[in-house]
Amino acid sequence: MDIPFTVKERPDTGLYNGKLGIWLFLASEVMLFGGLFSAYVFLRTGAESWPVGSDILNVPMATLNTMFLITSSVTMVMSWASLKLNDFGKFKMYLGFTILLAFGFLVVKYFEYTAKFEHHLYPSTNNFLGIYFTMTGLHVLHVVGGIIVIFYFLVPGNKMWQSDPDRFVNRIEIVGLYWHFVDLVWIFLFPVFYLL
Amino acid sequence: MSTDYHKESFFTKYIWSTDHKIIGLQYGITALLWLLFGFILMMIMRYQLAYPESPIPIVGALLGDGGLLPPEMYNSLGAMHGTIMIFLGVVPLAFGAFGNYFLPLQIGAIDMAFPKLNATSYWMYFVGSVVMVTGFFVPGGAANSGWTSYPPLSNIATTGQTVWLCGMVFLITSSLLGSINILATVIQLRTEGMNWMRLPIFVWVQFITAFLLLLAFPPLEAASVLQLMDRLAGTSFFMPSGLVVSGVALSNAGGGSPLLWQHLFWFLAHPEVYVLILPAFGIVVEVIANNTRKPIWGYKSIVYAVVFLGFMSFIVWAHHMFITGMGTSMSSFFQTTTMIISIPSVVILTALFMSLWGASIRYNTPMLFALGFLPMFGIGGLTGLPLGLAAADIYLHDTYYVIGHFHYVVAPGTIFALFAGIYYWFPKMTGKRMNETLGKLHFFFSLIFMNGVFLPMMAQGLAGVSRRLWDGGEMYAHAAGVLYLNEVMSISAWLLGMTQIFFIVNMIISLMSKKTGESNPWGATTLDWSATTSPPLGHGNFEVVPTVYRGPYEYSVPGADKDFTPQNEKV
Amino acid sequence: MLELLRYFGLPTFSASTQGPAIDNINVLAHWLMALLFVGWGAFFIYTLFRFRASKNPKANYQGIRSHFSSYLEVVIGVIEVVLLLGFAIPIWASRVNDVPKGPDAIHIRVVGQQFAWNIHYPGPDGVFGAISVDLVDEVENPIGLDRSEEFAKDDIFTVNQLHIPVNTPINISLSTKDVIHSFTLTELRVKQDAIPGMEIPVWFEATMTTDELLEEIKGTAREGRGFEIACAQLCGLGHYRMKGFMTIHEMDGYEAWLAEEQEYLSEEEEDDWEDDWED
Amino acid sequence: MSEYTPEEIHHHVKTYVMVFVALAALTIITVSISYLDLGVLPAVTLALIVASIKGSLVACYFMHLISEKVTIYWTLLVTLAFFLVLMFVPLSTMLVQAKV
Ligand code: HEA
Ligand code: HEA
Ligand code: CUA
Ligand SMILES: [Cu+2]
Repeated sequence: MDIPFTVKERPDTGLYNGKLGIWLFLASEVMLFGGLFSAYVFLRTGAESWPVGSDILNVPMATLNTMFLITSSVTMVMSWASLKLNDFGKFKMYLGFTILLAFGFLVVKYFEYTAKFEHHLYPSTNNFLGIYFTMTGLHVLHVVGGIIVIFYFLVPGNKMWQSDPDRFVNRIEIVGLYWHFVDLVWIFLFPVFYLL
Repeated sequence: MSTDYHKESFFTKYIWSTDHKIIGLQYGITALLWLLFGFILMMIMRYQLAYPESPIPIVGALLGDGGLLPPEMYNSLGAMHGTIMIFLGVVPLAFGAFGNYFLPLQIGAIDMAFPKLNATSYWMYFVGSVVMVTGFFVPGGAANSGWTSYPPLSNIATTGQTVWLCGMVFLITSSLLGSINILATVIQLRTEGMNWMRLPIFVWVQFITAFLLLLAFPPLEAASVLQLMDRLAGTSFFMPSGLVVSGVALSNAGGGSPLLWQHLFWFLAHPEVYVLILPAFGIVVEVIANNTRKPIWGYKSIVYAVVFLGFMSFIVWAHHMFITGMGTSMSSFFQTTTMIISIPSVVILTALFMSLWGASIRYNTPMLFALGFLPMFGIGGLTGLPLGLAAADIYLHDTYYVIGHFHYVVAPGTIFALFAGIYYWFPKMTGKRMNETLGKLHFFFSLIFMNGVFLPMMAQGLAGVSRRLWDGGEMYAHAAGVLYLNEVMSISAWLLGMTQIFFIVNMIISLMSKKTGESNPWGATTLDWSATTSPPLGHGNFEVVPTVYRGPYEYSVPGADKDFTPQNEKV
Repeated sequence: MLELLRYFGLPTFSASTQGPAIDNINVLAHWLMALLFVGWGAFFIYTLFRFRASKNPKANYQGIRSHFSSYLEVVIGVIEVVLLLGFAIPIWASRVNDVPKGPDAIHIRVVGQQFAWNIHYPGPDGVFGAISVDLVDEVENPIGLDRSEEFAKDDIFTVNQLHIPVNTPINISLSTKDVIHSFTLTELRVKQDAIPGMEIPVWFEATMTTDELLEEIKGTAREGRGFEIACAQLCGLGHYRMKGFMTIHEMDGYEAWLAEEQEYLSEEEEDDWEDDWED
Repeated sequence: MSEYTPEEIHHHVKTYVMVFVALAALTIITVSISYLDLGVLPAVTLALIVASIKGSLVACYFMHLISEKVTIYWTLLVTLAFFLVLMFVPLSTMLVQAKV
């Protein structure tokens, strides 16, 4: 006996299990970052003074990074659409781009972090930097997690396309949802830290 | 076994098992052991409280120092008792074990929606729990800032606190995975005919509990990360500037707020207390419906009350923070929500009392524990009311009254319900019955001694004795009149401990006894009993996946030939 | 009910003006609890007895038809509203808003630390002197008072000794040097957390002097032990022994005490000035 | 898996490209706004509005929220409610905190 609705939707909810699962997971992620954003607002409102992000952080770099993530979100959704159109080659290409862009993001982030450390700006310097490093750091961990999963489906996991294509498409959709969420978080992190 | 189509090795069958029943048992056994451990910690503490100047017998040798329990060790034991009981004991037992094992059976599912995730979540819990207690072996001992870990105390505490935080991160992750699984299972895997208003209450409460865990735990994860940063990276999220600890000015950047932690912590921890009680309600409802041989009175009102309770539990948290200097408007808000949230509990209890009217009550062990739950939870819940009124809380906050309040809900409350569940479902899990005589002894002595421990706490609280006092209040003049109660409570606690021997012996001899061969010994209507054998088949649960035709508690239906009509019986 | 609560441990005296109100709301809440518990308890035991299987072998599918329970729930709700609006919220509003600021109120700073209560009086000029963390010295100057500053010269501080006059509004600014403590005057029904980084007002008016208290408790278990300041919040290994003493005088006694302290201060200053440089 | 015909997918792809352009444009807009000296309140409001628009675009089109099932909507609605509580209730508690 197999667990029902792993591939096909359950008629009354219109969902397959994995999709519901990932949305529930994302709901908890909303609350996780919600807790951190709440901490940010709390600290900032309570602070006597709060630095202007753009004085300390590198806005052009972050803008570049925003572009990277936005683009990677498009390539991600395109790779899913390619699968839907039965174009496995395009799928691999788009997924490859996604990973590349994600690495691009990490590289930029690496330079940003090290530049801060070189100027002796550490998490312990002030609460602005503290919460900046914590939240972007946690976001970076999400990016790394995403890269690992995407890589899995790009290389070792893609055999499922042959054995169980419907399920494979579902999985790509799920990874996509996660990846878009990571992008979405960044869309808020970017103005909150760099621009305000 | 009809559905066991592939051979499994010992490892995949019992260790890395993806069968929800095995995982449920893993959760259950681990959690029971932790409960016992947490209780032992408390028995040691109770010795210190009763006889502050004397060395601890038996385990004293482990403590060094002539067997005396130093204050920092006392604080460690207290923090760990709270943490272990809640996060390693009751939640894994109530949600992990009972939820995993019986929820899929009750909705006619062949497993959880994500079996591998399920196994992962158990192992996360296991690792987290081991990490948690390794705290005892690091320099300075385990976390000693209370289970609430209020900074700045926890920020400047010894390494044990870091270990505690790491353990928490594992436990939180485990709970998140578990709750995703339960939610997806209930939404997706209900069998044909099992619509929402036919779900057993037990499933409903697990469902709402899962929602609470899913949405309330992440903020604590965030807070734990922030506190880890404070401790390891030198940030000061929870510390203002200008602190002087033992004469040394701290050099942190400052600008943080200790209240931030309290908000994030209680944002979890208040819903968490409903995580402790809701599964207990569910078990009690199942047992009472079964042993009154009549439908639960007000099924719908219970369901709505549970949903409402779950929703409200997110907006009452700051009633733990009245004394932090809250302004009038916010304190009024939180008092009001707290009063509102007490109503659904009253509704649930009322429905259960009303269910007894016209019943044909069978007094077996599970029923006794379930009935014992009602007044005990009643006392616990009622003592929550003065705490929820900020003005009364001025006096009662952080006294033993609070300790008494919540132990009445968690110990003779939830723990009794869990015992009821164990006695009730033991035949399902093993195909054997537990001994009734031992069970009844277990119940009556537990009832007496539980009250012996927790009732005097109310008196101490009214006298104003603070909690977390190493000497049990000897220092303070206002405690003088109620100091003798410490000994009463401690002796009750040890006798309560002895009483558990009835339970453990009962477990052992019942496990060794012969199978009874009955599949539905209690004459129950829900799918877990009526659609599958006891113990249930291996992977796959059912010979034929059942179809549901009616609500969960159709007992003594007029005109039916027997006094119960299972959900899956086609008339 | 008040007698019952007192029998179970609540102090029989409540030595401040707001004490009786707080006791009162406790009493009312416990009335509600007792009614519910006894009412449902009686119903519970009666049903358990009447509907036991041996007596009532066949259960009734319908069960109770009456809806009195819904009315009961409404009544509980109404009582809770009354408790909130009539008692809890007004008491709280008074606690937060009525902080006495006038000239007849006595203003004191209390600074918690592991594991003691530092009490700081402004002295005759009525103004607190400047404080600086850098000056903190656990033995000589636990609150870090800057004696060189103009207003600080006449300030008095004590450790664990709070002296106040009876029947006078007291306004305490509560803060802490290290971790969270909770300033608790059990007999006065006063409790307030001291939160690092914040200064929180606590006010009350005592209605009983220490002498009266000592008289009152003759023959009880606490005989001979006057008012104390307890700490209610876990603050480390010495939490259990973080205890201060509070003496409530008649007004003239209080003034005499202040004058005496003032005297010590001037003596100290005189013979301190030179020796201090040597060691 | 959701049932989409190839035509629909092609249509989707067009949408994705449009959304991408919009996101890129909005990014540039929000960065440019930040170089104007607007004062704290308008700056914060504008930046958050732009971010919310971008976020909604991602959620609605890339994550297909625009045509999702009710179960998901309910889940997210509840989450959103508690998210708002988490964001604003601690803050307002702090703002009315009793201070000397
Ligand atoms: C399972 C756990 C659980 C449950 C269910 C509750 C339920 C409630 N709790 Fe409790 N609470 C805790 C666990 C729990 N609590 C813990 C662990 C703490 C301390 C944490 C710490 O500081 O370490 C705490 C602390 C706590 C405080 C903070 C006190 C302080 O620190 O100063 C407050 C204040 O409002 C409070 C209120 C309430 C209220 C109003 C309810 C209500 O939901 C209760 C509603 C129930 C009823 C009103 C009962 C209905 C009864 C009847 C219908 C009649 C019954 C009669 C018979 C049976 C005869 N609780
Ligand atoms: C779920 C939560 C839970 C439970 C069940 C308990 C149960 C008990 N607690 Fe605990 N307690 C807390 C949660 C809990 N506690 C918390 C959160 C605190 C606050 C900590 C802090 O200050 O930070 C606290 C604090 C606390 C204190 C105050 C300490 C202080 O302030 O200094 C005391 C004092 O007596 C106490 C006593 C007890 C006792 C006697 C029990 C007994 O009821 C225990 C009974 C236990 C059992 C009956 C379990 C038996 C299980 C078995 C026998 C298993 C058998 C095993 C197998 C078959 C394998 N507890
Ligand atoms: Cu200070 Cu406890
Ligand atoms: Cu609570």
